Amino acid sequence: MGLKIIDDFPGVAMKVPGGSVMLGVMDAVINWARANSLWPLSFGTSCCAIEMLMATGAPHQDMARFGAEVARPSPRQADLLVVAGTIVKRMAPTLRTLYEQMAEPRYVMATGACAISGGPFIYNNYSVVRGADEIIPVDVYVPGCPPRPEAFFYALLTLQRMIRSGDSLKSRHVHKRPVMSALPAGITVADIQEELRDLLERDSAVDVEKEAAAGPWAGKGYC
Amino acid sequence: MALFDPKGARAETRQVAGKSVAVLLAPRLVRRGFLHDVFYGLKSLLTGMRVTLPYGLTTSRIVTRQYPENRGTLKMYERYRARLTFIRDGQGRHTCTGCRNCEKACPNGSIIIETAKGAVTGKNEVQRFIWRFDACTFCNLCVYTCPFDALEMKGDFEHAVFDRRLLVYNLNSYAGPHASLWDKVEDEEQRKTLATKISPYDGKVPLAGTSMAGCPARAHGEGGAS
Amino acid sequence: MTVQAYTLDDLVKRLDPQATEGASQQYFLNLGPQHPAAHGVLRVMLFLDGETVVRAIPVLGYIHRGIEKMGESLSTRQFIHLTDRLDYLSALMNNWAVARTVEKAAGIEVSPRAEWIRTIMAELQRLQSHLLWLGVLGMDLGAFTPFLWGFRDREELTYIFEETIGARLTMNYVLPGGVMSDIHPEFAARVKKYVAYIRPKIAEYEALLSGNVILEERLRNIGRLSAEDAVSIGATGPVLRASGVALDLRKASPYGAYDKLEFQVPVGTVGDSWDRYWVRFEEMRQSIAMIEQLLGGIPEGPHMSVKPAVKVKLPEGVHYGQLETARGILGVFIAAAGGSDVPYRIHLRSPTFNNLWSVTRLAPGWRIADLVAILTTLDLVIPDIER
Amino acid sequence: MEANELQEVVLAFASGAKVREKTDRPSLTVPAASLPDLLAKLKADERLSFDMLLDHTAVDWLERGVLELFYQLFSTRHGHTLTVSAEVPREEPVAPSVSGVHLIAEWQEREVYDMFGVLYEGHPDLRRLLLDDSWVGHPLRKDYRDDHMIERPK
Repeated sequence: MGLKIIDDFPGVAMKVPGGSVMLGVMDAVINWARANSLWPLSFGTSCCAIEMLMATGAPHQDMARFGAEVARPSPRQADLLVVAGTIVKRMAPTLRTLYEQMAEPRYVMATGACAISGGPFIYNNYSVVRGADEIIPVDVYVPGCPPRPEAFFYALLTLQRMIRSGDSLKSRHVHKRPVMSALPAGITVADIQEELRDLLERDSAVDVEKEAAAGPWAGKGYC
Repeated sequence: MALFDPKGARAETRQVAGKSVAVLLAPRLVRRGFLHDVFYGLKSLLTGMRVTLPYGLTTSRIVTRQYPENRGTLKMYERYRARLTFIRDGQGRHTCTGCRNCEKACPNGSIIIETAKGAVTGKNEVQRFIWRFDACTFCNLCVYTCPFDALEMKGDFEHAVFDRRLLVYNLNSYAGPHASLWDKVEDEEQRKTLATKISPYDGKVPLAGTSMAGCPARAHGEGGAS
Repeated sequence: MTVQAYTLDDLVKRLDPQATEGASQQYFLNLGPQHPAAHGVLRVMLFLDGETVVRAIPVLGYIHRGIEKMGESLSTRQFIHLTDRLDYLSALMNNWAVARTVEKAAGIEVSPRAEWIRTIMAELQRLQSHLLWLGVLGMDLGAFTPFLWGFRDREELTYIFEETIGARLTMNYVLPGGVMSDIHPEFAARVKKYVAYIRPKIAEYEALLSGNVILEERLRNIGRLSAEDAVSIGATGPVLRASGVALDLRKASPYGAYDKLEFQVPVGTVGDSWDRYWVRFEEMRQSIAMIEQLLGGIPEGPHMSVKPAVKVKLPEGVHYGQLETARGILGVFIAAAGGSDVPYRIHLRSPTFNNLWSVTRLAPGWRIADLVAILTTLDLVIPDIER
Repeated sequence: MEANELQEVVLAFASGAKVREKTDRPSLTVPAASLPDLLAKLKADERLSFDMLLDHTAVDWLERGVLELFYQLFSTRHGHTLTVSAEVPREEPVAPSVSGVHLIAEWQEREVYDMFGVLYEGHPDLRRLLLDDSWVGHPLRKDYRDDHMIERPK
């Protein structure tokens, strides 16, 4: 049942059912606009903030080339939350609050080892949260400690790619997370399918039949 | 004339912490009345503009690096540390003996090595060299302590993914002996059985949320919902 | 037991009547924990009368990462990479402080070449740190150009580090016994080129900022820290020197190659924001002068005297070492049980911890905008405070 | 002043003080009760003038059942250093506060209270410094464990 979906992921899972041409065009335009004007929330806690939010804004890297230079201090005006730095237990509720205050559509990028997994602070540590994804859903992970600004730009491009294929007007607030598209060269879906099937089914792929019966759009004739 | 004289710092010698130290005393700003302030303020603003204006007029001072347009020509410094890899010879063989020096040297347990006794060689062979890219801090201690020069840090940086589980790598592309053991096996038929191919995600990967030897399970739902 | 411990709520309850006494317009404001002008996750509780600060109470702990606890299960060589992440703007000097303490405890000799490399790297990093500070100061006071310029020139230094060390920010370069890798063959030439490049830029900053009337108005006489207070709170680095105490460990107890260098210690006269600004600004020039002197003679020799396979065992006892980072004295306290390379307890005395305390003294009486100027001239790095 | 000379001068000052062995700088162990007095005297004395409390921290000697408090003193005038240490029992750790002598001791003592649970008598504002008020336990004690901590696998 789930296999078919994983095979053709992400094309099948999120297709706008009923596919009107008008909506399709509007989807493309809106997603294009969203992807090219990501306003990051200036949320930096430690070392990554220097590289991710300050050095990228500076002349040598210049985030403005990606339409993302408008770093906002207010979550209400931002649509990209760059988790740059370690999140400790005391900061966790604040991060969650900030995320919830952001308007939809909102995207989260975890930069650096600390925000991905706790990084250097995994073992024998009483205070650090092991990864921002324990608190908020994360869209893009950027490994590095800290990642260099170019790595951040690559992540930004990756996120833009995701947004462009992302939300549609009909099924809103459902991000496509094209897990497979990030695979390194030479690796196919089949290589890790066996290993990841359970997790994939749970986290990333959508079972269309099941969703048709129980999902948020159940009974609306989409599936 | 000016409020602030940049060369007005006074040099003198002071006794501090039991030593005489050559110090430079900060110049102070002086105020000379309202009218003077008005004109000086105007002058200082114009000075600032005179400094910044040439930057707007000339394009020869552009310093911005044009990533991603320059992707084809962009070269990292050769020592730049961004990804751990095995050093391989021309035939794709590595020199890792599975001595676990790097595993012990790693400050945060990013390296997990599984070894087994080789059927032919009878020596310890690396089965899987698991490297947790998601936790690595690129401190270089693994490369630094490796006695066999089996590891190196590469400078490529384009690794952003949508799924954290894809950041757990197998560094070795085959499970089997290291390069010098390989040469000692003379029988052609035996050589063919020495190694089995594995992919970067082969075998049971220490995924987030699951537990395995050397990688404890992450407790879910502890830091908050979702 | 007679001793009573309080909570934050207790404090607020206790303070409230005092804080609002005589105030015509009473406000309470939380600056942070995520505020663009706080440079990190500092939270300052402000009791205000209109826009004037009556009382400022820093609340810490939003980036407390428990590094000292981790240090009890890591060897000192492994622990050094964690010190990168404290004061990440002077990461290399943090490395050096721990390495030096361990060397002193274990009696390890360091070659002159390694000391030379450490010294020039430390000065390059001090320059880099101050350049970032200058940019951030400009931004906090409402000028965007210094930010662009500071980062432009800082980035060139980053490339120099990248070439030799292989990392941009968190370097893990200095290890007990020397440095991790020898300098790149191009290093000296590149630094020479950079020095020639940065000298006129510093003059440009000066023309743009030091004489500027707005900057002057925002800094002069604001946040005066007397020499007596500065010593009593254990302030170090530019903050202490701006208050008129010329304590600089590079002069007071020279380490590395500093005893061979000639330089002056910039000192302030009254300890206001302006003095702190000027002291840091002048330190950049002094750093450049030192780098030039260092380029004159590179000693030959090995860059590392301890083999990677050797465990650096700490003798039993209590060891203390200190070093002047870009922000002041970093002290390393190691209690060792002996026979192991893992310390029984390791504690770091971070310079900004003490410097931050002065906010409680300096802020009252000034407006919020002045508080921002005070915070930025204190040059705080929050992870360094909370460790 | 030489290290030995300094140690002698200070020893004459402090009643009940002993020289602490195995340190790399002049070092004394004193009864905890005498700390504020001693530090004030060391600060006031012309020859010593230990005016800066560089560092204050504690070590949890689990086997001996004591917390040893360390005070690193520094003189900005003479440039010499001194370590003063005092022991308090682990079970009931109470020490007098020196925040009346050195301003920064207020925060340093709060940190030690936070991390080790040492209660300081006469402290103006004894609160946790780095951890949340609702935190249970004192993490830098050697026997501290919580659910969040994972041991590094061997």
